[in-house]
Amino acid sequence: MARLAGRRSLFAAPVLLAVTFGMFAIAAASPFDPVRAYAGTAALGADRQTLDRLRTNLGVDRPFAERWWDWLTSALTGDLGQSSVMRQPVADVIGERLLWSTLLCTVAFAAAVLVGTLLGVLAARRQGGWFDRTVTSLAYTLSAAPVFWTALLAIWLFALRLDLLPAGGLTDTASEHVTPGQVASHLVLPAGVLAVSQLPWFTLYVRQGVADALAEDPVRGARARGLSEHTVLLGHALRSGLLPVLTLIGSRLPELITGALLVESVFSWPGIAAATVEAATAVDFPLLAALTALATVAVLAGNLLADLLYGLFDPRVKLSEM
Amino acid sequence: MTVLSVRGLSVRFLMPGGRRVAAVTDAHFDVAAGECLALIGESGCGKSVLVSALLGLLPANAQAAGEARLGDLDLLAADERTLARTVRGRRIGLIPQSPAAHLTPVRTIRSQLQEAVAQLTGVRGRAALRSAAEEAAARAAFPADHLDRHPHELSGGLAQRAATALALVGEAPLLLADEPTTGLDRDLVDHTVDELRRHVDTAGRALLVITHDLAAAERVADRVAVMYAGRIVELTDAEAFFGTPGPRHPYSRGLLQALPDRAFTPIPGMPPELGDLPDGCAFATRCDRAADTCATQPPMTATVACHHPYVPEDSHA
Amino acid sequence: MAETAVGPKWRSYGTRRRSTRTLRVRASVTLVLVTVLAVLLVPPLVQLDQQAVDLAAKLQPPSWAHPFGTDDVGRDLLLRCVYGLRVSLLVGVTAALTATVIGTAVGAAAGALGGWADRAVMRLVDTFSSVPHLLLGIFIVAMFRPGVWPVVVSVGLTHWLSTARIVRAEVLSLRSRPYIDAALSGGASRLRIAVRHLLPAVLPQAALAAVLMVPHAMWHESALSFLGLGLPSHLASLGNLIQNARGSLLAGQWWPTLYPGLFLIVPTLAIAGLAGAWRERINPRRRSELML
Amino acid sequence: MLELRAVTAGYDQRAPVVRDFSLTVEPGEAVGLLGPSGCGKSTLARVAALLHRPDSGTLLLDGEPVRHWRHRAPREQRTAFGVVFQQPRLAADPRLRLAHLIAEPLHATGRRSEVPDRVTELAATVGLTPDLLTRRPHEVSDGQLQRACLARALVLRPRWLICDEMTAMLDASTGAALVAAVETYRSTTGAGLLAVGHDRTLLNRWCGRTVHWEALQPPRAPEASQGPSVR
Amino acid sequence: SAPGDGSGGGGSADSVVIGVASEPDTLSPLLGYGKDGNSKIFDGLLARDADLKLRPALAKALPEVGDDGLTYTYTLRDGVEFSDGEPLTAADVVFTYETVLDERTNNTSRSELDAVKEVRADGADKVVFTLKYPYAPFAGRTVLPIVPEHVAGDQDPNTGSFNTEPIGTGPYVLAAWSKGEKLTFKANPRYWGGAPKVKTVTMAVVEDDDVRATRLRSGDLDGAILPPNLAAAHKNNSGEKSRGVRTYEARSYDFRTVTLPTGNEVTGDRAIRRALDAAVDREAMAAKILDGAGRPAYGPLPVDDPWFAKGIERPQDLDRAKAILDRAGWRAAADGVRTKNGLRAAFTLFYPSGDKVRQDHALAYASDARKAGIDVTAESATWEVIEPRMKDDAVLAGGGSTGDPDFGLYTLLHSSLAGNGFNNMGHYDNPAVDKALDTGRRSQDETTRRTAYDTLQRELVKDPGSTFLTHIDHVYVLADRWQGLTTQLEPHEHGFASGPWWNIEDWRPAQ
Ligand SMILES: Nc1ncnc2c1ncn2[C@@H]1O[C@H](COP(=O)(O)OP(=O)(O)OP(=O)(O)O)[C@@H](O)[C@H]1O
Ligand SMILES: Nc1ncnc2c1ncn2[C@@H]1O[C@H](COP(=O)(O)OP(=O)(O)OP(=O)(O)O)[C@@H](O)[C@H]1O
Ligand SMILES: [Mg+2]
Ligand SMILES: [Mg+2]
Repeated sequence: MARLAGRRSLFAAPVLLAVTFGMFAIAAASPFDPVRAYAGTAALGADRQTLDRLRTNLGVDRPFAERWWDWLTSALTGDLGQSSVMRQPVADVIGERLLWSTLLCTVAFAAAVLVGTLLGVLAARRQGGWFDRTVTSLAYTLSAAPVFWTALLAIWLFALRLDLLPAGGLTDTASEHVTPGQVASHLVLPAGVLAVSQLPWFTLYVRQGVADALAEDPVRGARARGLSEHTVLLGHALRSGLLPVLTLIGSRLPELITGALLVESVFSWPGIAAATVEAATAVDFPLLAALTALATVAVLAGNLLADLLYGLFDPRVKLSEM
Repeated sequence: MTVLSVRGLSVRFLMPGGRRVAAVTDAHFDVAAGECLALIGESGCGKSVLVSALLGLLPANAQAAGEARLGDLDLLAADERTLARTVRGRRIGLIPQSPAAHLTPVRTIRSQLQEAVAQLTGVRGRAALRSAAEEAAARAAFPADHLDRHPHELSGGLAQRAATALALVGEAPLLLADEPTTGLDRDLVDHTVDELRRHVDTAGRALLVITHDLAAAERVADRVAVMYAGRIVELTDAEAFFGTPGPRHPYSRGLLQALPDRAFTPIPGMPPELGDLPDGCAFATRCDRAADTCATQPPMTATVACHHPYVPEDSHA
Repeated sequence: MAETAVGPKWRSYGTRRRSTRTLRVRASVTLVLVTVLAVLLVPPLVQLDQQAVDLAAKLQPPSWAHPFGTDDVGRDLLLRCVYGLRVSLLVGVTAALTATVIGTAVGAAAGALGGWADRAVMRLVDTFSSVPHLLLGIFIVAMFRPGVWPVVVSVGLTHWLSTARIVRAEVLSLRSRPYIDAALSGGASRLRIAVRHLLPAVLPQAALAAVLMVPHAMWHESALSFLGLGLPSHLASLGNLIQNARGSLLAGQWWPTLYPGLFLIVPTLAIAGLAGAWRERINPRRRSELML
Repeated sequence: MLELRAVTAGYDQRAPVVRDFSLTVEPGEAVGLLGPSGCGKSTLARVAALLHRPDSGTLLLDGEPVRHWRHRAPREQRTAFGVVFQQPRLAADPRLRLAHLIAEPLHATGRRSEVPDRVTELAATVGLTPDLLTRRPHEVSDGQLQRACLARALVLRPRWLICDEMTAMLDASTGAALVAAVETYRSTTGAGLLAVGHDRTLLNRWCGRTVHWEALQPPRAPEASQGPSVR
Repeated sequence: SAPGDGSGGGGSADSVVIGVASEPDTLSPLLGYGKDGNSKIFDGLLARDADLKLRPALAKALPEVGDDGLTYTYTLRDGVEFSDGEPLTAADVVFTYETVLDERTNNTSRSELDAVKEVRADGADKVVFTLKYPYAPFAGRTVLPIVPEHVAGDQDPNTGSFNTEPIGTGPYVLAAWSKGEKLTFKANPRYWGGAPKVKTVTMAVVEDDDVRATRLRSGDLDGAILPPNLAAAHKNNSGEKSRGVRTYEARSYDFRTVTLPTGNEVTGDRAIRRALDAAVDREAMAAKILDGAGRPAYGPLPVDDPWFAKGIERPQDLDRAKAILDRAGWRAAADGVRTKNGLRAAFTLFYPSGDKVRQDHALAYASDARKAGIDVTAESATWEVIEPRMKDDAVLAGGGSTGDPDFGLYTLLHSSLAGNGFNNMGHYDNPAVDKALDTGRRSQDETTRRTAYDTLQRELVKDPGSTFLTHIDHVYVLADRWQGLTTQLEPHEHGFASGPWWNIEDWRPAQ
């Protein structure tokens, strides 16, 4: 286990290099214009000289490989560079926002995994029953629902109709201090929406895994032993059908980040994901590189976790072979 | 006192295209408290299906008919809830055939044992569970140092012992053992069989054991039931069956003759297709005593269902 | 053989489920057929301009003239839904199939080969999945002119990763089963083991991924379109229609949202229904329980 | 000739299951291997069939040392062995009908044309009725499945047969029938047989030579004891 | 906590929460923040009142103009302090302007100060601007916010912390900025104009229109800018929160137009241009696309503008359009699209993707054009795609600047700026218009300028280089807790500095 983790960490370095380099390359090849992005709406009234001057000042006409190398060398010394869209050092951008994104994603993901699993198990219990059919239809529907839609509906329902939860922001808009209580109540909707957007995958995979396992001999054995339905479902069927779910834990992370991208902007959540799209379309290399590096680390860690969990939950998968 | 009383139990499997497989047909037998009934018969004759039917574990394309009384409960009519909550494990224990396939592959034997102990007995607390599980393992001669293994890391015999241990946990009044001795060497077979016998003897429990190991059957059984093509064709005392005068049904005789320590010759012919059984005696095509009367179904007399059973005098013929 | 004179009373286990299942499968098949027919036949048969703006007929509720009502520049919603479904299905189904085929192939290959090849492939997968899909999508699409194929490519090329991982995990667990030993001993090559023994076992997982991917790809398309990178935002695609209708919903007009939403969800459910039925068919136990 | 020389094998380098084991099977010879449960017989059988790489020791196949195992073993070597596994439930792909299960090795080795004949012939040999051939593993009894597995092992006409507790789950008559089938096969083809089991009577009756596990392997150190704790 | 109580929704008059669509990139005027005034944290030398008239702010009075309009002299107000307590001096003003003009400063609107040759302090309280050429509307540029040299002077203006921690002389100070969520402003007790009555102003960043509308309805926000249809819906529904809200429709210079590039054979043809101008139904667009919150645009200047040339209003006239085309030799072909010498009257109209209003304008335009026999294909794209094609393909553009006609019109129409960045996108080239623009820019005389811009507008009707479609009203919804709120005539950019809160420091609670 430790060996696998160690080997993976070694692998992380080349992957990070490849990903950031790739990011620089793709961004450079994309038609996005960093100068236009920097100038924002003002660019639409700007004349050629101004744009040219900005181009020189921002140093965006240098070859991307060179800029990547510069970024890399200074990043290794701890200087992540200056974000041009945010007009701030990248380290500050990340420092200010990372916590909130992490909070949002963690809560949402945990909720998605737990609730998704629970629903999946309950649905699998009586395949074809009304509960199963409701849950699966709902799951497919939700998987078809764009995140911004669910977000809007959630605001409409919980903030407007029921007046239960605040509609956005990290704290009450008029409040000046960040208190845990406020953050908690403001977290419910965005995290809920993000969770709901991830839920269908977990629910449906768990349902499928559990339903298949329920038909197999081991469950028959467990039933024959007189174990309670509860234990049979959770301790045997779910445990046997857990592999895809564990995989999802690792491989849904990118989707989660993509979802966070949208949720954060809809709910004015001051997180880092919303900055990602901006960084991308603005070809803000330093910020983009730092964000992708972050995402890469998250994804690598997630996948490593998933792989480790395989070994833990399915002894037939040999960690030494991965 | 009868623990289990089976009357007219039949099981059919519905197959695509309207075909039916008559896995068990019209089985009648009782198992009394403190008694061990051995069920033997050719492979594929319906023994395991019979056991599954008793536990309500048949697949969805099966149909069952008849009656199987466990005390005042009709096992065939009982709903899944009753079976799951009060019958399985608690009133009827099962040692399944192919035990390795019936263990949850992703969990260690210890955790499965402890779980069973926790659910079926009053034992609570980590340490108590642990020792109870180890004790249960020991009863089935499952080595303690293998408790932390997963099913796929066990040899066939070890898996068999694990399954036996699991089935003994619930101290159920009726134990159904489907081939409890496969994969075990002679010493272990004896150990297991003795353990089962002790289990029966202690509290007036009953045992229905299915086995191909006739030596083991001889050692443990009070009575023997022989099944052929889904029907019980002979039901008699073990002593009479294994000793003198010996079995009366021609099939039973053939079976005994096939033992390696006897003639070691198989009964000629193919086993019948359960989807397409003849109207009369299913064994007739393979029977050297068959006659025209065999085209009708022989009724079950006191111990045997055959138109031309061996009578005791014949036994030395 | 003769049943006993007094016919025994059979207690059956799962027949009721079977009949409702038939009903569901039929409904799914019908819906999928209707969808396909509508998508193929309506545009050539109904020679109406789905782009025709009629400001005077803005946001009219459903009526005989416009069964689904009109949108906020007075275009007929029924017509636009059908056109939208056409585009979205093309995008959704092709992208989902691309993603699933790549994912399954890569995952099965990695898992079946194991060792060095597996590690290399999985690190590649890690690398790919490190970049948020939307970003990768944005860049891929941005390199081409707006249109259907860039979207398909971008969605297809970014969404095979989780399928690959799921399939590989399953394969890793399957490949030490005794029946693989038996196949080896029967002379099967790696490829044959992968294709004949491992792949069938992971197909349900792959199918589920594919079904989930269809609507996901459809909305991914609209997210890209929204950023100006997918289809032109006035072109009818279900994603665009729903996207455009948001404001109207808050202003109290439900029809521009409801109908495209139904057009998105109903085919998805139908496809899911078919996939579910197929899954039951390839699962040996379910199959015999349902007497298929 | 199939020769195991000082084979050490297991699942953990530190605690091998089979240690320093040597055994020779001549072509046409039937060797019974008798040993207590859990001692490592099945492991050894898998080593002999090239399905499990031993930690040390050599396996000589017709005098040639075997270098590769599992996937890497050349197909001719792998298919020289017909293996009947101890647990038929686990050794059968749950998705294949029995007919296909039996024919699978023919398909895998590209001998498709022989399929119908071989399957019918073998089904009769092992006593499988035609309707069973259309069923999938979970629709037949364990014994019926084991018969199909024997048919599968025979289908490529292997030079070596390895039967791991083949008759353990068969009734006496069926067991005797299968043993007879194997013996017929052996006598017509001159194949060698390694039959693993713990039924002394059966092995003595079946095999020309019966060897005891303890006799072939030095006694174990106490801490590595694999036997039951209760004897 | 329920959103109703903690937030501004409860209705105390000394705090307000406003939802805006975007967040400023920077709060440093050196990079362009608040360049048109109303920046709240800062003041310029001058400011604009409700009618957009210039009035003194940090300067004591309007500037003295000398040397034929080449020097502007401002005298600073006494006793003005920055919010950190330091006094304002002429050096701060000079520093501000010099930094903005510095080539190395990444200020995008530097060209607006193109006319400035030199800025110098004349004593502690006088600042003198010397211009390169007479520039009549120059005073309007000096609403540029002034930053303190003692704070910003030591920093790199592009990256320094002043960008996020600004200090100014304005009525408010920045209390907190949670990026992506909100900015909180507190009343500046040192404000030279007297401490504002509204003590806390929160600008909540809510990108999405629909979300903003919902949050406004839920009482989370006191005010917000909304698209007209959502504002209308809000008005109908506002009863549910049992509190008064008012809707403000601010007239604006914000026009939507279709550029008709000279380089394109079809759109370059004056007959086509005039036919299109006659064929479009501006009334319908204003009524339906803008839900009434806007008016037809007959030229770049809105009808409400004092500089608007009276009498150029013209209704849709399809017959005239057809007649013009017929006369010019564009003949209707079988598919209904006219051709001339084998050239189809067809062109592509780009609109920036994601902009619903422009999309609808583009579709309606295409639809109207089609009726006159001109085939316009609407296509969406990002600005990156549009930019290189602006000289050949039509673009649904928008724009409009307040203050002086020169600000918006010169860059929009002058032929010398054709294709220069986003200036004069369609390469419009009309000597009469150029001449009018130059006159308007140079002359100090009010009547001369008025005549020049009048001529220009009529010239644009004769040779429409682009089809002006609508001027958009900016619609705001705001809780009704203050009295006497007004809106200015607004420029193209809006939301943060414009809106009923343009003079929030002057708000007084309603009784
Ligand atoms: N699901 C099923 N569908 C159809 N037929 C089945 C099914 N399960 C079992 N059968 C058939 O029912 C018959 C009885 O099977 P069962 O497993 O009871 O045999 P058995 O007596 O236990 O044999 P063995 O000694 O080999 O275990 C067999 O012929 C088998 O083919
Ligand atoms: N995959 C595995 N991983 C780890 N240990 C294993 C594995 N398979 C078997 N073992 C262990 O190796 C030992 C020998 O197993 P093997 O199956 O060879 O025994 P066997 O002689 O065939 O016994 P039996 O007669 O009970 O089948 C046992 O202790 C078993 O627990
Ligand atoms: Mg059986
Ligand atoms: Mg074994």
